[in-house]
Amino acid sequence: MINLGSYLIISFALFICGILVMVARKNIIAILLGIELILNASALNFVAYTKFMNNNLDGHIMSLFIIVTAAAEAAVGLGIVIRFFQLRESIHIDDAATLQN
Amino acid sequence: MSTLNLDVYMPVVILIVLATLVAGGSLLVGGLIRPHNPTKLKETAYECGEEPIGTAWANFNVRFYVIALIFIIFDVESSLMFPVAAVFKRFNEIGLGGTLLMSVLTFVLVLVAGLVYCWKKGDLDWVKSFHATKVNIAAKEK
Amino acid sequence: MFSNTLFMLSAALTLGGAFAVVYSQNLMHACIYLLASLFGVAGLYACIGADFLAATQLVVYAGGVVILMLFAIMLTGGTGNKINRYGLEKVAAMGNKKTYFTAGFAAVVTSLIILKIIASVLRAQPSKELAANQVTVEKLGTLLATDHILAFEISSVMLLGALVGAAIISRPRKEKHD
Amino acid sequence: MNSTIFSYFSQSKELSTIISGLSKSLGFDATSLVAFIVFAIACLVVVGALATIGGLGTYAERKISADLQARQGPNRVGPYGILQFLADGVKMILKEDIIPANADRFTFILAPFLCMIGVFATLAVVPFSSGFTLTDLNVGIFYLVGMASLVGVGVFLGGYSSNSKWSMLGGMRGASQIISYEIPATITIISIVLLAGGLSMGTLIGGQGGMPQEWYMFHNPFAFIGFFVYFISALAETNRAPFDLPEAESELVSGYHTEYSGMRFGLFALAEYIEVFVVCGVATALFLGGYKVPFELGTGAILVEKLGLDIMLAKNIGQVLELGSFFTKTFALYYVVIWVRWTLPRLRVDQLMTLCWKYLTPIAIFNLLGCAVWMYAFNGKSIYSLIFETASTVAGHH
Repeated sequence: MINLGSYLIISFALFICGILVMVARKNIIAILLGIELILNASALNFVAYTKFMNNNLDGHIMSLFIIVTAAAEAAVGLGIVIRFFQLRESIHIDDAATLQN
Repeated sequence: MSTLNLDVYMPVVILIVLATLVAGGSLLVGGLIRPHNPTKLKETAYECGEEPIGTAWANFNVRFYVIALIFIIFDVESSLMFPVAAVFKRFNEIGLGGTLLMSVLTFVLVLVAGLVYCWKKGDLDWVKSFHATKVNIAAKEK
Repeated sequence: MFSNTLFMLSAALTLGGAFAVVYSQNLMHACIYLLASLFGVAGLYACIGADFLAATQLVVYAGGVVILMLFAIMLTGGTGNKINRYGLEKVAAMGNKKTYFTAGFAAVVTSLIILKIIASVLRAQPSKELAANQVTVEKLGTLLATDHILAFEISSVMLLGALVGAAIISRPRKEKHD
Repeated sequence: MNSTIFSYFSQSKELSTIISGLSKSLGFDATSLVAFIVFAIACLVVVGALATIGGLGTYAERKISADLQARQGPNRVGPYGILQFLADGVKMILKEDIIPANADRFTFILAPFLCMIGVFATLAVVPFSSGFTLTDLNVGIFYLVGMASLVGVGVFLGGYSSNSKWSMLGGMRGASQIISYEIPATITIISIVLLAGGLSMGTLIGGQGGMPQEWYMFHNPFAFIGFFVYFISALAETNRAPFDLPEAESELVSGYHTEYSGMRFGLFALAEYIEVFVVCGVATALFLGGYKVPFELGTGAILVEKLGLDIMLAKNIGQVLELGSFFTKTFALYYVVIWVRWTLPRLRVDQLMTLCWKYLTPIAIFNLLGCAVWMYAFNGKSIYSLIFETASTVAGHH
């Protein structure tokens, strides 16, 4: 039951869910939720390969830094969202397209 | 899979299930015997007798976010510090304590710089414009 | 025996939470489902002996990121369905048919690529006995203090940058923007 | 690698015979099954005991407050009113359960469950005694910090879901207070981890001794300050007075659980009282020597040596002594918590944040660095042993 294949499938499903959330939603915070899912999928992959392939702990370090980066990313990303909301009263992603034209 | 001994996590799972059971069970048992006759008035939010106007899910002040932001940075910092702190004693015993102490000092002081920055810029103040109003009042009194 | 139960529970929580995030039309509920999913991932970490990572996942995600997201939702007007002054839907923007179609297309393409990559792993199931779970905290600490000391120190600089940057961005300003 | 209550019991011969007998009759290795049964029983015992302690906590709170204000307190139900908490429980179960019409039902129902799960899951690593720790995880204290942070989410959701302004304000305040005070508490815990060299409760307590001078609280001046930093932060984290702003009766009606009635409110209250016990237990384990009994009585070796008792019996007696030691210290702290509540006035919200970010967090960081420097400079010796060594060398010179 606990083997590399099942872990890969789980992280694959997490990744696809993240992609779906990220593309389908137009709400910036919901998009950030999707990004968290994707980051978790990759961290899970690192840990699974560490356990089932070589059993040193470098993958754990990598996952640790993924978690750190995800937290920093969430902090800055949500800060931008809040600033944007203060300016535009909106967190719709299409409102943030002022650089387009 | 006999090599993976996960029995140590058994109490965690049992306790989580037990918490759900205790909470759910007491609500369920109560549901069988307690009265249930809701009225429209009973189901409004309690606001000291006034009729509630609008929803409570309004915008909140951004200072809550700034606090949460500083919190998450220090939370992450502490979770990185935990394993290093756990090996500090062992490193000290084999004579590497000084090196590790230097790296811990660097790590912490860089983050203290962040705290000092937020302090100087007034992000840690709950009442943001308190100083300004005091100055204004003093100026008006003159 | 119990390992399999723990694994099944965690996997069910992870996948259920992730699917619910996709399915949910309410931002606040989606955030809670994300919490469930991350909780499940912590269980999955615990299953393969990464106990410190599991606890980190709990501390950073359950206590930190999810609370931050809930705060951000409250700071951007909660979940009430309102129209802003530009006439755009403010919060309800949880997608429509067109975006779902695009998302489904993106998901299919990505899943084909990923399946191609992991197919070889899935086909050749290594049946070798797994190494026993080890004490990870001390080893992680040693690695962080020796081999990965640079990453450890630089992560503090990165956190400093995130703190300062996000504080500058989200600091309330007095002047009116129109 | 991890010692659990099961590994303690499997030292006795009876359990191993049961396991081997069961394995023979069932046809597979029954160790896991027996472990599950042992854990389930132990968890039930712990939850039952802690629920009673939580209930008695409400009684103790009223009785002590009555004592401090020269009143009688509850005295009708049972002798000295000690069954008051049962009466309260029955009342809560019988109360009508009202969910506001505008509430978000899903989160409204979920919030007390999150609080309960967060608090109950922390019980898994609370070290009641060296044998009777449900499970001594390698990441014990860190796990506890993580699980306890679920309570913050529960409090926030409780406030959010009610769709009442009082609740929402209380929930926002509660969540920001809980997360803010987590920082000084966690950094203080790191400084103790630094002294002990491990995250598991066994390691943390194993570095201390039974006598007060061997406790980490008196290990060095920084740890001494650290105890007070941790205790204040723990008070704030459990929303206890003088930090009870999220449920300030005079300002916010009753904060995040304004709209909760009956048993749902009872679950919040039960979680809060158990959490107070847990943080007192953690303070005991980290700073006050935990379950250690003076003169190594806890291991039972001295009983075997002097009285010639059976090894397992002596160990059990030692466990009982350790349980007594742990509960005595924890209840002493619990009394202080209640005492503080009826002594100090409530803080203002800006004072609360100032206290956390401008006083406690810098002091906690200073303590952390101080502990690290102390460990390096004096090679991990405590101040008592330093004084003792200096005195003995001075005495040796003369």
